[in-house]
Amino acid sequence: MSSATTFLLTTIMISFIINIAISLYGVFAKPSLVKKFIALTIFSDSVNSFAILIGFRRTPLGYPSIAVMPSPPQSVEDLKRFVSEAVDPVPQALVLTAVVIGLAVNMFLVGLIMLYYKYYGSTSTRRVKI
Amino acid sequence: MRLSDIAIGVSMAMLALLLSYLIVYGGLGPIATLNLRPLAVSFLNYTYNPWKIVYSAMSPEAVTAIVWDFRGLDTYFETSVLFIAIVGLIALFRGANVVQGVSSKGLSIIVKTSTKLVAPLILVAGASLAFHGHLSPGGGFQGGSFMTVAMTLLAIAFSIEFFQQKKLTLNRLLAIRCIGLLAIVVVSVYLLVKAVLLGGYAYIFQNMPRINSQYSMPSWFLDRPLAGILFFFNLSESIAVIGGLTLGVVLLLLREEELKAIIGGGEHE
Amino acid sequence: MTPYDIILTVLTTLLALYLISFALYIVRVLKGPTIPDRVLALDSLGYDLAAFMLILSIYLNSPMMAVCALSLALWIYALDIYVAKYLEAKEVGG
Amino acid sequence: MKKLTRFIAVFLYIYAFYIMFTASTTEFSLTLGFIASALLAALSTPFLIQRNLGAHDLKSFAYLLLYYFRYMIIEEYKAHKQVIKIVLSRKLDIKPAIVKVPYSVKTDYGMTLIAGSITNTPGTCVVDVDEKRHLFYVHWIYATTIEPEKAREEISKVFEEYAAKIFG
Amino acid sequence: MSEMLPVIMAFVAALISIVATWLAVQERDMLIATLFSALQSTCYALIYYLLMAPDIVLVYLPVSVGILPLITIILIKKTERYEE
Amino acid sequence: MSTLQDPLTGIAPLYLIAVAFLTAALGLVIRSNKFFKVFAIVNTAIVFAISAYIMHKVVDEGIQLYFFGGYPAPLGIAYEIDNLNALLGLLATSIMLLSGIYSAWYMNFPRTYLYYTLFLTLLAGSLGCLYTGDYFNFFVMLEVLSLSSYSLVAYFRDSPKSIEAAIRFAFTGIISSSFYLLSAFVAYASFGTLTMADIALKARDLNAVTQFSGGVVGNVAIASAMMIALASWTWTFKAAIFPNYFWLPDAVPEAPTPISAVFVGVIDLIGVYGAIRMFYTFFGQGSIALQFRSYTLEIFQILGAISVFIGVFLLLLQEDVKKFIAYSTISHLGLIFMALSLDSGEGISAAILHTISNSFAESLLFYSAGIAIVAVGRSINTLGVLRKYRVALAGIIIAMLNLIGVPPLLGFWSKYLIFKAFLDTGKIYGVVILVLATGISAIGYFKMLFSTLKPVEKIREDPRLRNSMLADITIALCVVILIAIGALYMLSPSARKFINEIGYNVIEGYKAYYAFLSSGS
Amino acid sequence: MIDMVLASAGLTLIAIGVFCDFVAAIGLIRLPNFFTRLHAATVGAIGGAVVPMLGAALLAIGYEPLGETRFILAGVAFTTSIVTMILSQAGSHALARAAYRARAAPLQPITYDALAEKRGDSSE
Repeated sequence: MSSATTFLLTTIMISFIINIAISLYGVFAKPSLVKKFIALTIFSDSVNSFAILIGFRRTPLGYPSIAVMPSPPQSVEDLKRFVSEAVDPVPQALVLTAVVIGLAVNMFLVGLIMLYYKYYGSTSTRRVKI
Repeated sequence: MRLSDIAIGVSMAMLALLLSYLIVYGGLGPIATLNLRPLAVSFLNYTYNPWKIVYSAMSPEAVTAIVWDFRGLDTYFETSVLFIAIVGLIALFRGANVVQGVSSKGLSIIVKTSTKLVAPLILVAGASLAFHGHLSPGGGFQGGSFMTVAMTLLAIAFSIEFFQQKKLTLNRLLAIRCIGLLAIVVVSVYLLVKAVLLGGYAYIFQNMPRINSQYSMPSWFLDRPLAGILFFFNLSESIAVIGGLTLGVVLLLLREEELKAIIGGGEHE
Repeated sequence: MTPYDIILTVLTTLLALYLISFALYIVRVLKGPTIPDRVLALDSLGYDLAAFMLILSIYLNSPMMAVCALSLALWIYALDIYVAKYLEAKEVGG
Repeated sequence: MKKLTRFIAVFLYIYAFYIMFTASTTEFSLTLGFIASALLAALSTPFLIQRNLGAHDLKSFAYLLLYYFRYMIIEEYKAHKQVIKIVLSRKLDIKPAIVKVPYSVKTDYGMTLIAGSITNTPGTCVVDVDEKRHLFYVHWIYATTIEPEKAREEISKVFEEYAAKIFG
Repeated sequence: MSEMLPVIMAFVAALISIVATWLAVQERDMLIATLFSALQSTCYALIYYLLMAPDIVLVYLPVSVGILPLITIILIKKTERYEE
Repeated sequence: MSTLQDPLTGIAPLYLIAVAFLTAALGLVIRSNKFFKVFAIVNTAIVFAISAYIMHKVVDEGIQLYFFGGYPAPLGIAYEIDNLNALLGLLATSIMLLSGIYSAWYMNFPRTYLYYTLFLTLLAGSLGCLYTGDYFNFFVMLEVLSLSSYSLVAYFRDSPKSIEAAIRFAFTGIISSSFYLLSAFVAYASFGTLTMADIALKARDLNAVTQFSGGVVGNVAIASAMMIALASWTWTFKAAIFPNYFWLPDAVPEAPTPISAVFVGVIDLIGVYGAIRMFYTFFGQGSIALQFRSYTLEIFQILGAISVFIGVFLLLLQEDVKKFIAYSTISHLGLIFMALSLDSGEGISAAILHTISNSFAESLLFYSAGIAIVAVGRSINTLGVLRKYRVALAGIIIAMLNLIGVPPLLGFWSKYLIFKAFLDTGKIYGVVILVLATGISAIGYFKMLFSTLKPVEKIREDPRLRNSMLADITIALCVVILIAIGALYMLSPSARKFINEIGYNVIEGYKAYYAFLSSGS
Repeated sequence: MIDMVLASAGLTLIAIGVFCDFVAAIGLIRLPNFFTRLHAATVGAIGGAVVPMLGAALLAIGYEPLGETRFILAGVAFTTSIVTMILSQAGSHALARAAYRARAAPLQPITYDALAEKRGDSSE
């Protein structure tokens, strides 16, 4: 059972890597800036997914719980139980930061591509050397 | 298919293979084991820990505690990245303004009415996410982006003039953004300033009492934990995000005529 | 076997059954000859996924995660009207 | 005074949603929700309600609840049955048409309620609205008639009765 | 079983996301590519949900299913829909 | 943690961001451009003073730490400032201060508050990158830095070229910083920590256990190799080394001139700094990834050499002044990379000294050429206009002499150090490349110098040309600093000792760098 | 006892939802054009989403092992179902109207089109 779970999770992680490769291919090989932009968003999403999977775990009881206490702990035992069940919160916090940063960068990029189209009348980069 | 495309494809496949190698041979550590990384255990232990308050954030939500307290500096700068993006967009479209009455009608009346009915509900749901950021999943950015849904839905269903009519001009949105951000700054240095004025010692981003410093933010409000700066950060962040993201979306939604009017001027060298 | 175990077993079956309809929706998303078709299929997928998430949060024993469902339902609607606006109007902002 | 009643109506609408959404009765949540709902209500009242509210609105709210249950149980059941039958039958037995369906309510909310009910019952979907001539253009998967009045009889009669009672 | 089912679901979602990514990159109509990327984002959101990261779902859904398709659609409307 | 930490150590980037927020807010109220000029200069000067204070403290008391929120390091984020950080931080702030003064002359347009907002965030980003002691925080600061620089490249949005340059810069920049992010995830997954000092400790001692983050988790050898591979992409991108050099000659010419100076002076520095940190502090001598690291350093040698030749040969072909300076920067950065990948303390010291000399000299070139660009245009043949502006002419001459390496200027000493480092490690080809590059680039520099002799008839009508006092002040300051550092290095044994010890500290002093991990209570 | 009643009612509603979903998916595949598929999608949105959401709310109230926080789930499920009811109709209407106006989807097969006379007239 547990080895099957590990296998599946490893496959999921490799699927993220395949997505990274595909989307990077889209960024580099496709001429259209809009397509590059779409591929770029997929790329950063895949990079982030990577981290979430790192934070996943198994617990003695089966499936882990979220890193939130339902109510403030009353005793040290409550805390211990929480620690033994919750998933790793650090990658989630990192990804939260990374997602927001990605959104910011992408918004700015869209403004740039709009102006690019205004000047060159096309979003293709084959026309202009890039 | 061009030759360069094939070359790129091959190199990407190699990248994928390399990264897979990294995973399969344990470069990322064991996947889904029973034991967490020791650092994560420390975080989970200290997120709400009345018995070891000098290391604790006093928030039952570990992710928000890490985002805004343990690693508050990251998030402070992350907010500023969003701010820079918005300022960059304003700089790109500087001088542009929403002009009223240029053939705008929005979507059909049914969509308008439905959106109108739901928008306040989404706003209050976002506010609830921001309020309970330290108690349940959610937080400042989540709440703010939830509220931005309402704004973008209104902008799409009515038209961007809608904001103009409701006196939400671009400058005011930027002002909302800046108010939220300055509130974040004030909260982050509040205890430091207080300590300097009182002649004591405190850290930047300090929340609960620390080893060298006795100052602290309130940790309890009425009948629930408040987690000190976390609550105030969440609140100001949601205000900042709603202002900033709405501003960005409205700037990108500007009409062709409005864009044409501003570019091609003479501001260079 | 307690009643709760029975509930859990039934839930497991129902959750597994959900996957079939998701697969069919995705076929339509990938195949759909026109854009509204794809959006429609994505739409149904999204709403059902929202319901699915709610049920899943019972199954995974963590009710606090349920908020995500509301978020998903809202954004799927948003996607709808973005595409509608794209098809219908001359400008997305107009 | 009129403004106050409107404000209170909107406030209750938002605050009720907030309480349902959080489903917590802690003072913390209720206090903050109160403040937020009051703020939002103050901002959105002029936008949400244009007309005056009177005493009959409480009654209409009761009607809304009644309508909700009736609609969810009877109308949806009937419509679902029909469409499920069509989909699962071996030969697709459809007769799609876009028909005119007139309506007579005056307010936007009433109109939206009718249109929403029509769209939300499988088998019929509002494609377009003509506000001047008070017409819905409804796509009907199994059109038994193309006469506007008859179609109204079959599609939207029940909804309209309630909409008239709820939103005047 | 209680442990496997969510993981299997995440696995299926990951496979679908690969297909969606590939189609999004290959598609010539940008609007459809945007829809495919929305599908991929939805799959990712489900994966995050199954991996017990509700905070990320709450931030990822608005960003990747909500705001990014919006700005992509604005961009397509302002520029051109079909790739050369 | 017996002594209280000085809040001034941690406040600089935070303060700059807060000022940037304030600038944007005030921009809605105040219309006067003058106010923002003064505001930005004053705040940059304050930060300059803070960084000088930090430098002073570091020299006096050793490594400075600041724990944000009062959390000890692996739990929270710490700023760790040693000689290297402090020196580079001082360098960055001084160049930014010069650019700020120069901008007050140069940016004579409406709505400059947007420009100054981005200017301040740019400085905040670079200072944060330099001071931070956290692997992930570095990524965030990198994004602050990059996004401000994309925005500033596109600031003159009325010229199509600047938009195009910004797009190319942004796409490659986003990908490179995403790779860095991936390496940060790998670091967390495998080392179980994000604090740089912690990684450095565990990379050398697999059995080390620290208070909050325990021991290592994954296969550290593979993980370190992966981190090096992924992050090297970022360093080469930021430092404009061979495969990723093209953004510099693209973006720099399109940015406003004061920002071009910052690009060659500060942003490149981040790449150099990151590479030094990665190869000597995390995975230095005695660490787990030794073999892969030495391969990478060899590759860096080759990449550096290629960059040197690309720089010097393309430099000869340029007609555009700004592109000329950009390619000259690439050649010098190639030299710096060759020096720092020598795996010796002398190499690092040489690289640092050459970075300082290069940053000031290239910035000085931009400041001086900026006047000519405003007056006539960007062609290299119209530099003769500078005969009217004596200070700028002097600036150009000094900068060129420095870049060629004429004694007793700083450039000579830094090149001499590089020369010595090559000789000591027995890499004769490095010496050959150094001499060849100096010779070839000298041709280009002299070509530029001769063009200043040609008189120019047509001069644009520009209000800025009437009063170029602020620009002159900037150039004069820069010249004085350049000469002063050179003289200081030549005359003062303690300065020489300081520079020589930086390399030694970086290689050997990692112990001091992570000593605090065990001292936490 | 009341818990069990609620839970079984909830389970029933969820089962109905699963069935409706299945039908909707088959309908989306089988039906000939976009406008007819709209109706199948409505089955998916109301029968397949709103009903199981209500079911989840009931089930959560009746399902004790979830602990105190189960009321949060019930509240969120209920509010989500209401919001979905308001939004799904607006969404399908907007899509239908846009598809019709932009002629983005074929109208055939159709027996009668009352909108044809209005087509192209965008005076509204």
